[in-house]
Amino acid sequence: MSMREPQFSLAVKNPGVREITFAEAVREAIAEEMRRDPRVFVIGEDVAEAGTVFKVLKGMVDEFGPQRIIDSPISEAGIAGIGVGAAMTGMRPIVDIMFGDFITLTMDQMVNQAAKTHYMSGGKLKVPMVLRTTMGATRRSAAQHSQSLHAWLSHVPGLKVVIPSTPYDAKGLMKAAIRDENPVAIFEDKMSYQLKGPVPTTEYVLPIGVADVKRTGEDVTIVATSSMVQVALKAAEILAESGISAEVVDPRSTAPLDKQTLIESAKKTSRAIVVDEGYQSYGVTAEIAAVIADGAFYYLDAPVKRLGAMDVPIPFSPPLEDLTVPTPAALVDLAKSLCGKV
Amino acid sequence: MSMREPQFSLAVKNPGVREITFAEAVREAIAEEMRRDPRVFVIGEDVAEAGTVFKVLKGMVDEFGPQRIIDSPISEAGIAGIGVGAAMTGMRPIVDIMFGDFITLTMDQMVNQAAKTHYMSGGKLKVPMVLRTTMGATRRSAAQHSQSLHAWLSHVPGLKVVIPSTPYDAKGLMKAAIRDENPVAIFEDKMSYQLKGPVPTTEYVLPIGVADVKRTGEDVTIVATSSMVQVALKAAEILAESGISAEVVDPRSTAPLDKQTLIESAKKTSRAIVVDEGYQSYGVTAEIAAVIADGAFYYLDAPVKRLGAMDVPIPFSPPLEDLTVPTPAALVDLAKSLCGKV
Amino acid sequence: MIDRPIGYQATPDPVAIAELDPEQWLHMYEQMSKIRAFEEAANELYTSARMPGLTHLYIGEEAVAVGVCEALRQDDYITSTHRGHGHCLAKGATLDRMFAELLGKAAGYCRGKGGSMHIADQDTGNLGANAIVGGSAGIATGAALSIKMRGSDQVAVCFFGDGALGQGLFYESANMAQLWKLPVIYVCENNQYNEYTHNSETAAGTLTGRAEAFGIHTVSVDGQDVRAVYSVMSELVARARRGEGPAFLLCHTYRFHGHHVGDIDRSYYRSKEEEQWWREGRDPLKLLAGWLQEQGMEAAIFARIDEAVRREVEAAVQFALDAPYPDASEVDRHVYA
Amino acid sequence: MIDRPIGYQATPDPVAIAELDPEQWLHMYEQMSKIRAFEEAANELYTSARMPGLTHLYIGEEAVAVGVCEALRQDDYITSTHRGHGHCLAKGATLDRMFAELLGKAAGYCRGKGGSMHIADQDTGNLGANAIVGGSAGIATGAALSIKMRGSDQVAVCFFGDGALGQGLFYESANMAQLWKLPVIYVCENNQYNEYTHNSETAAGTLTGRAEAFGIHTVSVDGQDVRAVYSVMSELVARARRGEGPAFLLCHTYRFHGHHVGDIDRSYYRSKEEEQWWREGRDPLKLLAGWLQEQGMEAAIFARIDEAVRREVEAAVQFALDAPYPDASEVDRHVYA
Ligand SMILES: Cc1ncc(C[n+]2csc(CCOP(=O)(O)OP(=O)(O)O)c2C)c(N)n1
Ligand SMILES: Cc1ncc(C[n+]2csc(CCOP(=O)(O)OP(=O)(O)O)c2C)c(N)n1
Ligand SMILES: [Mg+2]
Ligand SMILES: [Mg+2]
Repeated sequence: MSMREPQFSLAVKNPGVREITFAEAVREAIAEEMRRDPRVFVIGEDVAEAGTVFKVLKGMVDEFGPQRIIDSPISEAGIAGIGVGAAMTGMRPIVDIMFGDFITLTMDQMVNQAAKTHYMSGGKLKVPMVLRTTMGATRRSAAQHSQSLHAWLSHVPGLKVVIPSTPYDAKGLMKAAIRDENPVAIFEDKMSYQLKGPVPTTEYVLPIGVADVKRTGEDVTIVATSSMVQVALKAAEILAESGISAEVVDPRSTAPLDKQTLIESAKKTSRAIVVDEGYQSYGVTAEIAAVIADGAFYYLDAPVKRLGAMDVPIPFSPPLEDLTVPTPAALVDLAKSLCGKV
Repeated sequence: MSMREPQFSLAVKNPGVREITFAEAVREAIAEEMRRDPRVFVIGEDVAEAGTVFKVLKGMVDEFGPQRIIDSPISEAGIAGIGVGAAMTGMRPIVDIMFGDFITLTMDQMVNQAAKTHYMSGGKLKVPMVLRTTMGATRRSAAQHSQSLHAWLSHVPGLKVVIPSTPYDAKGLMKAAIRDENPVAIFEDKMSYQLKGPVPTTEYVLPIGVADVKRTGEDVTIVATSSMVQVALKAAEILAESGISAEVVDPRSTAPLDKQTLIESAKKTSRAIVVDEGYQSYGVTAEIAAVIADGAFYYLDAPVKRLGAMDVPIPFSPPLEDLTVPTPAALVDLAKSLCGKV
Repeated sequence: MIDRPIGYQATPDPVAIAELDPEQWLHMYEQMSKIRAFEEAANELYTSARMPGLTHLYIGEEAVAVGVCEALRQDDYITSTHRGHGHCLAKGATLDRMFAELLGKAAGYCRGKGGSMHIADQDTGNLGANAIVGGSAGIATGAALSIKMRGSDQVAVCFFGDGALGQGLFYESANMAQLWKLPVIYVCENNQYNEYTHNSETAAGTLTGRAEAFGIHTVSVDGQDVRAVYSVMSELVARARRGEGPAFLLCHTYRFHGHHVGDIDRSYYRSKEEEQWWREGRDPLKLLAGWLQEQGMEAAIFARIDEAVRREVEAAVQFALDAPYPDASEVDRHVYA
Repeated sequence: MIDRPIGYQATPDPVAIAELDPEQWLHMYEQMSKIRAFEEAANELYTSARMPGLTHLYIGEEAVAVGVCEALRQDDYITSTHRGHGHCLAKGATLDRMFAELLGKAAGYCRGKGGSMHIADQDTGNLGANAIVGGSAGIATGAALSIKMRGSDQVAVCFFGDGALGQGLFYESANMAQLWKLPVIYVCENNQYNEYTHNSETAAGTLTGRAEAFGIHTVSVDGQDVRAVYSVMSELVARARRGEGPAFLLCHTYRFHGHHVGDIDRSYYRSKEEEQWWREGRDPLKLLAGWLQEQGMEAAIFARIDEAVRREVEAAVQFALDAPYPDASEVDRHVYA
């Protein structure tokens, strides 16, 4: 970049803050924790020289070596199990599951082993592991490489589930997950990896279980997760033009869920929409909508509405795939009708 | 039984109806379908001579032989996959997964294969298979043998999920599941196997996706699934003593969900409670509560309440385990407070 | 050091080969040529940004699909993989509907809903490509169980890569196949790589040992030599039809291109020299053409076949490009049958 | 026909055995006797309806747990199974806290929250019993990876039944253990049955082949002979500590009782004669006692041990019966650390 060009980046406006991508934020978090704590390691398919298929960990093997960035066979159940065992015996594994669709293969290890070990042992054993995986559609990857299955793990007591939406959250929550004494699953949206955002140069860790109000508003609360936060923010801008002031709340983790913040926001605005990229039925929107509809019942002027992915296997064909995910336009329509402005 | 003893069974009152157990109803359904259709077979662990660990299929191998009641190795993923392949090529497999907790091992085959094949093939291939498994706690079987994980499969488009509560429903819905052209998961409550109820001697099939009002009432709707139907009926009796008239609605399948019947009932009573034995958070109660809270919003006098299993790994210790499941007493308390009668 | 194919199979039984007339070898050449041209066109569609998503090219491995599928009947089943175009074409699919599928068009085999990684074609016995590595081991085994229960003499073939041996499902399925003597043939396409990792880093012991453990009949073959693949496979199919149970066929092969169309800089995981060694010395099309010429066939015939195939492919691409997308109303059709 | 143990291991290396003084053999006898008495008491608690749920008795298989665990240090890890009381005791757990766990009491190893199928005891390196058949293959392998990463010379032992070889997870784990030369020893307790089905109906090929496929060092041993188990295991442990990688130890054994305490009528899956053959001819306690007597030890000593053990067990049962249940407030503690 030429020296004469104006520098709009936050790094200049706020010293100690730069703009980096979501992917870089994740990499920084893991690298920092690996430097800090020799017990942390990564295991997964093509994580080392290839740096994962999304290149998120690119270069890390150069610093940490193949003993700590471990390329595994194509054995999702096996590496999840190895993660559980390593975590029980003093290590802090990060198990990398390339596509969130493949957590199907790890469910026994995550649900019957990782999640329950602490409880079943009466509090003696611990499983401080991170399951790092992805979510999100519209990459034209079809039905087995596009799902957002975080609702399943959120259903399981003993697991924490983190779904960051910005580089800042991704870094702070990844660090928290690695330091957590419990098994934590992190779902990263594949389409967000190139999203840029301000991230401090100094160390920080975010608490898991605290929602973040991404935009304040008065007329309607939009609870949005992961990439849906950007969708909600775009919708909020459009709604503003119609005189509707939307508040966008990002739970940041589905388990634990910061019910209080969600309910308070809904009480304030008296209307709520929940948007999430998992299948709508029996998904994350159901829990959050149920929580708000209960907790804010006497304040609500309209039913809590939900916008999840369409309940269909995700189609390959681009025009069809695009119909299955929540969009700013759909959100705007829903919000307008909810606010009686159609 | 002595000839002089009065015979209260329905079999006598209604010719063509006898009282049989839930387990017998399931066995009858499978046996009848196997007689009717040579494509139907059962595969699972200890299903043949042992007749499953719950003895539900006891004796069937004598009639159908070990070629159609197939004892498998301890390979849940493998038999699920074999089920998918057999179903795609002209057979109608019933894959028997002993404990619902073990569906963790079949998730890839059920979710990425069985559920998606029809859609991904543009409607050409079909997977008419049944996944038969169990649910329910309080058998002192601890955290890995007591879960009710039906919410997961209900979340997946392409799958149907059936959760019968009575011998009558168990038989009629099992027959429907076997005849269905889609993959259908049936969760049978382990504690219900000895439950007796009237079942016609003549052939019948129940439609999947139609709720059943198990008791009519005016003041509060209790939506209850599987064994929770009995809990709800007991609660309803107790509530009647306090002058509260409870309607008990059993969805009978979570996917498809008969939203209309649930919403209509809630509109009528203006209050609703959803009770299910899965973990409460992100479970079946969330979806049903969200559906009712939305659909009956303008009719509700109080928030929709949920009663699921406590969000903890299921403890072995009997006094602790008993605390984790919804009980008639807890339901009565909740209903009373909802109706303003505490 | 340059890798050489291990487990090279001596020239197949000359008697069996003699029985095939030259036309049949030429047909196999044509099939391989068709796959090659299809994949080159797919690559071109990707690089010219006319294809959505990514796709995994089969170039270099053509002799496996063709050798295997030529030994099958149309009503035999196959299950396929993310690298599945070759299997699909070899089993009898047509170019136009395949391209249409790759482009997400309604005329595609799956109405555009499956895409490259999920092409299925019931009419030719293709139970579908699978984007879950190793995900079809159970399905193929289940198809074989179905065959046996129905008393048919079909066979089921499960194609999968060397990387799929990392998945536990294979072992569960293989055990049952052998226990119940099912007519399933597991065809392992050992192209040495799991994405960007050589299988020496991901596979301990031997690949054949993983089937032998269950007592399964196991054969290794040079997967670049379509004659060898066809010949061995014919025996395994006959064996399965006779009720003698499952088999495991390990085919040593190589993908000439990247893991997928976007995998251009491969130097961090394998050398240009290695690729060149295979492309030049072990190209399945060249090997077959060379042998047929040694048998006295004129050289020009291969160029003629290639040319005809190229024209077919061009027309098929055009068909697919011109074809309409599925209607929006398709989006929630076929969720349930 | 009555089954006989296959893969019988010749009497173990006399040199190694000579190094153990008689006290050590007596200690192993005592450990086996303790397991036997524990299980008999557990059965009695069940039949007298004083134990909640079901439990799986280890009677008949004592030589495996004791022979294996005697070759381990306290800081070595084990993972255990649904049939885990023997492993737990052999690794050093105490009777009273185990009975307390079986009864769901707060004094139990897991505060009553785990129960028979989930006993874990961090202090003796027991990472827990597992009610998912084969569910701990990954955990034990992960513990071995942790050992290697931490540069420790511990070893991890994975106990599992012959039925667990039906689970794909074993193969995924074994492959990685061998690839990375991890100090894990897979101990397969082949008691021939998967619940109510003989493994001839569930296992194709050979059991040892399933580890050999990955190049894993594999040994078979007579699991009724604690001297053989101990001797072979000692070598495998030394090998693992030296960094020579994983091993697979196949122990041929037999459960004298039902699959669980409620499995009384077994005639539909195995004969009384078969059971009797094992109980009479291959009882691990009798075999060791007999051999020690041949070596000149007086017979009375075994009765004295059995009697002392019985008293200990009685006291432990009483302790457990008297112990309080966990407080209701425990129910949602320990969900998260
Ligand atoms: C269960 C699963 N894990 C990981 C992947 C990602 N992935 C796609 S192809 C591939 C490599 C497969 O290697 P191999 O089986 O040898 O087939 P090849 O690509 O060499 O033909 C991987 C890891 C996947 N699709 N499914
Ligand atoms: C994944 C799974 N499937 C099935 C079961 C039910 N089950 C409990 S024990 C058992 C048999 C286990 O056989 P084996 O591994 O040989 O151990 P053994 O009981 O003979 O000691 C089965 C099928 C289970 N607990 N877990
Ligand atoms: Mg490969
Ligand atoms: Mg056994």
